[in-house]
Amino acid sequence: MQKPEYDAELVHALGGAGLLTDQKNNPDIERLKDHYRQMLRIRAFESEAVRAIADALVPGFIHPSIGQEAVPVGVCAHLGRDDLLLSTHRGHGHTLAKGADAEAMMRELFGREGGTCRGKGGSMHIADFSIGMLGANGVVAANITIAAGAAHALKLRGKNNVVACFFGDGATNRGPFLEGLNWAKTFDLPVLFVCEDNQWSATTKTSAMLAGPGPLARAQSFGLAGTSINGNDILAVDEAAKNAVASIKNGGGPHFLHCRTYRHGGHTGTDPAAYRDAAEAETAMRDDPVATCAQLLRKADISESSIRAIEEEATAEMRRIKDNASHAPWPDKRIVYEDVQDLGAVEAGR
Amino acid sequence: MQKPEYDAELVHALGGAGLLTDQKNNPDIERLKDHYRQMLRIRAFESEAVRAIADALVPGFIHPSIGQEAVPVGVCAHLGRDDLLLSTHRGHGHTLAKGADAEAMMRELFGREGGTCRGKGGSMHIADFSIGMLGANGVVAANITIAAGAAHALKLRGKNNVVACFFGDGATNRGPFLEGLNWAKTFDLPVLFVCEDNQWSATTKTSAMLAGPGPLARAQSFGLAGTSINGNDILAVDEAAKNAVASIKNGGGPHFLHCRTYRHGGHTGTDPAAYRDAAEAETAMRDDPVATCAQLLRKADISESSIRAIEEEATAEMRRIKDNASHAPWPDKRIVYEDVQDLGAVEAGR
Amino acid sequence: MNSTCTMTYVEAAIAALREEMQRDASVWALGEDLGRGGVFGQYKGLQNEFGPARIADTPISEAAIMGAALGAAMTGTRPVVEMRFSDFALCAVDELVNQAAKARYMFGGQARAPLVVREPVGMWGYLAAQHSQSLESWYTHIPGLVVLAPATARDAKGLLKAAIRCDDPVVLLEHKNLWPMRGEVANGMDALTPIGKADVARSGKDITLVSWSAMVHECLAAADILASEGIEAEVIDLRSLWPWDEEAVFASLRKTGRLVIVQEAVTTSGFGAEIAARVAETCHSDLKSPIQRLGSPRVPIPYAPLLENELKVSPQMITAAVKLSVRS
Amino acid sequence: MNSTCTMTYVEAAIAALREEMQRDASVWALGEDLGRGGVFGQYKGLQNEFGPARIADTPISEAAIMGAALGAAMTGTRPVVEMRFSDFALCAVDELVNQAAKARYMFGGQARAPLVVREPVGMWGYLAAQHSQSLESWYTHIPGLVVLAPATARDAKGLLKAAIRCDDPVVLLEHKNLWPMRGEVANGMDALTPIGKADVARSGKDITLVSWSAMVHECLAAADILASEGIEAEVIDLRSLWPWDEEAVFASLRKTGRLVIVQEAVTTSGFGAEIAARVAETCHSDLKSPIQRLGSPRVPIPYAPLLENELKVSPQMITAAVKLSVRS
Ligand SMILES: Cc1ncc(C[n+]2csc(CCOP(=O)(O)OP(=O)(O)O)c2C)c(N)n1
Ligand SMILES: Cc1ncc(C[n+]2csc(CCOP(=O)(O)OP(=O)(O)O)c2C)c(N)n1
Ligand SMILES: [Mg+2]
Ligand SMILES: [Mg+2]
Repeated sequence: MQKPEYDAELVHALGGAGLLTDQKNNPDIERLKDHYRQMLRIRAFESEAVRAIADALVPGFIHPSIGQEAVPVGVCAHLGRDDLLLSTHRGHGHTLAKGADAEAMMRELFGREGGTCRGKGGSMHIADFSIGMLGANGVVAANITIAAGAAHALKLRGKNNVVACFFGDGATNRGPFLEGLNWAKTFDLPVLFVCEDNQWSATTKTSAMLAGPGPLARAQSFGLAGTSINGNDILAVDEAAKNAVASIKNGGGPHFLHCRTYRHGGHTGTDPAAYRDAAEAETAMRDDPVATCAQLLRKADISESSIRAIEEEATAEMRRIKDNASHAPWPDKRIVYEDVQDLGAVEAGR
Repeated sequence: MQKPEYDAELVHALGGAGLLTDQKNNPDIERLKDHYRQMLRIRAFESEAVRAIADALVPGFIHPSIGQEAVPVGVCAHLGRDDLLLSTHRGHGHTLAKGADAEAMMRELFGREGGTCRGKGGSMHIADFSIGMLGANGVVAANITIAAGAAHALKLRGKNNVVACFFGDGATNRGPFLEGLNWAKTFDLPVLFVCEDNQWSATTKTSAMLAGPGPLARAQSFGLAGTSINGNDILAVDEAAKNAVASIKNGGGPHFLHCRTYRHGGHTGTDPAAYRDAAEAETAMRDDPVATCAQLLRKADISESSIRAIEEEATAEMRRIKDNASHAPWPDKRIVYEDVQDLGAVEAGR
Repeated sequence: MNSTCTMTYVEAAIAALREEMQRDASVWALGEDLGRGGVFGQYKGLQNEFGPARIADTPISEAAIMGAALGAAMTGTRPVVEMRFSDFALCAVDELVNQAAKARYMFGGQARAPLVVREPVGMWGYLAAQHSQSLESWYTHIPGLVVLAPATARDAKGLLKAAIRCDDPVVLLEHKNLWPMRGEVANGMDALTPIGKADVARSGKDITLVSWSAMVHECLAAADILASEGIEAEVIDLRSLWPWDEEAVFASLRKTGRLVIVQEAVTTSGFGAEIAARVAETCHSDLKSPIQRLGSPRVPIPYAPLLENELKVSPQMITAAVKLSVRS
Repeated sequence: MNSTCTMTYVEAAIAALREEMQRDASVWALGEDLGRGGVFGQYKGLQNEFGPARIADTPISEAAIMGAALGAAMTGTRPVVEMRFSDFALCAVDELVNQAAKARYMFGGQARAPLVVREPVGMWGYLAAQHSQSLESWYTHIPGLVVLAPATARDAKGLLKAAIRCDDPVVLLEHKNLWPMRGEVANGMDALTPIGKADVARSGKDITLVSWSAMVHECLAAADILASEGIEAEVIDLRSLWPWDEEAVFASLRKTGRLVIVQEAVTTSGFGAEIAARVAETCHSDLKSPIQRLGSPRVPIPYAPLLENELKVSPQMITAAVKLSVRS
């Protein structure tokens, strides 16, 4: 089972009026700089988090998304505060791109007071409901039906918002993928399904376990419109997400974006990915979304120093945040009994 | 969402060398008579079972397959005793066509001694392992992954048999449908998936709940080869099953048959199906597999009396069986504690 | 507002959903075939009244039904999930147990999941092993879930209403044998049955029978027989299994000193075990004789009536257990 | 054949599977990432040795993993199913509980489902609510399932071997904290741990501590402390939860008259409740003081170490419970 090669025409399949090409030739510089900044913030956040593992600051697992930053940044550029987002175990990028407070996130990873989830969730359950980020998820594909339901509620409540639901290529082998997509289409719900295809399912190559032409074909067989794009090309993602969100908001029903990308590191922050073919990794990492974006900035005549400034700012921000978070107090242990349920919760104590 | 109309060409898509047309013009009479006999046996069995409800002989639910008989008969004509079969709640037809003892089945429906499952299963769990019929199932779509596993074992054990797995159109909305088909294709297993599309999911029209082009497109998106046929045409089923089983046995991997048919009665034996559009039902029932087969026999110059003789024989057989079963003894109630498990079973008594 | 009327358990359930849907536009129901009234008629007429968006037919997709309900519950609606048979809820356990039950906690209190999962439970109609189970003890074991099991028409209404208004996920177990049972039901929009409070269905001084759901009626039948023999059994209908009314049980035991727990579910690791354990821990010195539990043996549910019957607790088994207790 | 050697729990588990696969060609294992050795290294080297058909990597399809295992078990093979984390088994409950557990019974004895479901359980590595659960009591409630929970390297090997040879579906709970623990392990192809037999991990006359899985070691630690204070605790490692060795517990109780049950799982409706209930029913007059259960409060498992720690039973909590019992 081979993945189909990237078909540039698909990028335009959604009826985008040549905007991508326009952007490539004549990009909106401020927008591009912003994308670059957001991607670097994600990369810097995760780089600090990975370093923090060695400092024994991260009690649990983290799943870095380094190499995949263009997808959340390009998609979230089209989401407003009242649009919703559901994520996976690999969720820092989505959470940051949706606008969450990075220090609260780092505190959550460190299990400290002031974490987004009071230290109860950690990386795999990071969430910020105040900005519509309804949670990472420790169970592969479980967020898909939940996202459909969130969109169901939006429709029932007469809202004109969308729900973005991110998941991996491996997730398309789980039943809830079928059930959630069929649900969204049957009830004509405003969901943007974003498959981040990084070619890997933990330590197994997804192509060895996924039969048929791939995630997009599956989505299409459930009646969803969709596109397959180079997920490492921030302009391609920006463009495709723009069209998809517009289509959804115009009542076009759920939409599917298949974003081809690559996970630069291992499955978790401590996995050296030694099982991976070195040549595969090397080739794939040449198409780095951050480097590609920097190239676009250069092409648009942005100076090396301006580009470096953006990088340095992101790095400094996240270094400061890591430092702050590492000095944050531990949560009061009595909160362990809070947030269980209203009824029968107190009695649960011992 | 409309169902695509019947595309006669699809019947040949599997590469059958015009056999169907051959059969239509010049059918193997004995084979056709046999099909007719088997279809009528199923219809007579279920008609007696439905009548037995009124006689208070059937304690639980039965789900008749009247109107759908051509599918099991046409498929099972290509299965040997060592080929396996997994069925659904609507499983009498499959069980009879695979060769089970009709009286043991009726006894099972009546909860009597000598039932296929000792009276412990009833209609929804009817099974006869001695002929490779590995069970009906009370949970929609649950048999799909089990069938994939049975085929997995065949492959591991180096057998050249196939597993036939029957399920309804509604079942294609459940996650195990995706997981089971992807599994079968990924591991290249000998499974013939047969979707009996009777247009209904219990009392809901499936088309209202199933997004996209339909079951076959879904199967194809998981990489399976497949065909959509008129499931009320015994020759079409016979032909398609023949080709499918041959392809599987030649190492072609799992195959999908989408059989368009119609459930003549209600969802259960006591459901009058009053919710159904009368015109829809009338039109659909005009394409009755039994009547169509009788027409073919007539065309082949079989006499009315010969045709009637087959009917009468089937009816008489099942009447006798119902009568026998209704006089069969009840099971010894002590068997309730048997067949639980080897360890810890005795202790379960009270 | 203290008026009552007589209706069946199923009518009471319909009335409860209707009233809550009238009262709160964010309440809606979803499940297979609801437009036809549901398998047991427990949604009869409601789709006509509220339309197909609020009484929503769904695909045969239990995982999506439960997952979508959670998503919709976290974002401003109050879904009532119909599982058709409690057994099919086993197709959606990740969604209920890993997701809905834990959402509020995992996200540090940011989420609320006010959904109700309706599960018709129990042996009924001879439907065998996959259509007859009672798995309430599972849900009581899961932090974050509220678990309710009405035994009467009054509580079918009062607990469904309370469940819908609850801000946390509730599993509501409705016994299939009870749908046609009539009873007095309180009128009034706010006639809720309080969650966590047991009902003393019959008072007595000699022994305490603790039960819930359909088995309450077997206990009452047994109590009638026992009364004719001079033994006054107190019958406690727990109604809520989580939170459950320990105090009501303990108080009764202080009076009677004897306890028989009666459930339809498999005895081993059933909820009766939790009750027995709490009583053993807490009321050891009040006990005049050993606690007894009655329930199903650890056997899947067979089809044939006479086999299924073997698994059921009968009033005779209850009276026998009571006499054993009273005599020892 | 009575020789032993020292190895870790994970090495013992690998050895067990290797031996059974050598012995019986119908044994195979399936699960995600097994070719890399499994999340905890419990399949290390086996794919090289037996090939990818018998140590099979699978799609992320828990329902299919379990369902396929059942199909393959009913047709002449003995699958060993890896669930990665016990929590993910909740994606395959229909397949295990409605299908595998009931197949033999529903089909009137025609089917056998000799499969082993391996579920790494418990709090480990601070993985929060969806990667840390212990749901053994659920499985003990389901007719047709055998439930095992080895606490030592010896039983990690002996019970996995016994599970593979068992003709019925077995849920084998391996505690993540135990993988590196060393112990004496019996050599020999047929050195099985008998299913249904408890182990007296330490004998004592003053009180009985009943436990299983990782908590056995907390009980042993508590017993050490207690011994230094003159209290001799008997520690019973159940090993099998279904069938479980009632006789071993009852016999100990007849000697000590006092019982503390220790589990990692949520106390409410945990398996400890079943033990407590059976003891209360059967050994009422042997009890010199009330039974006590120690376990997790009914709270989802939080991420931060200091919060997670709040849920865990410590040797100090055990000694406190013992002293309360001995003094009353
Ligand atoms: C239901 C379930 N099965 C298995 C796992 C273990 N697991 C965590 S991430 C992962 C790989 C997921 O692959 P993919 O969906 O492609 O996402 P990616 O990690 O590549 O972002 C697996 C198998 C899980 N969390 N949930
Ligand atoms: C998981 C599950 N959900 C719901 C049901 C209830 N149910 C039994 S049959 C049926 C309809 C199935 O439709 P289809 O798959 O098309 O099969 P058909 O009945 O038409 O043969 C439903 C919803 C069930 N048995 N299992
Ligand atoms: Mg991936
Ligand atoms: Mg159908």
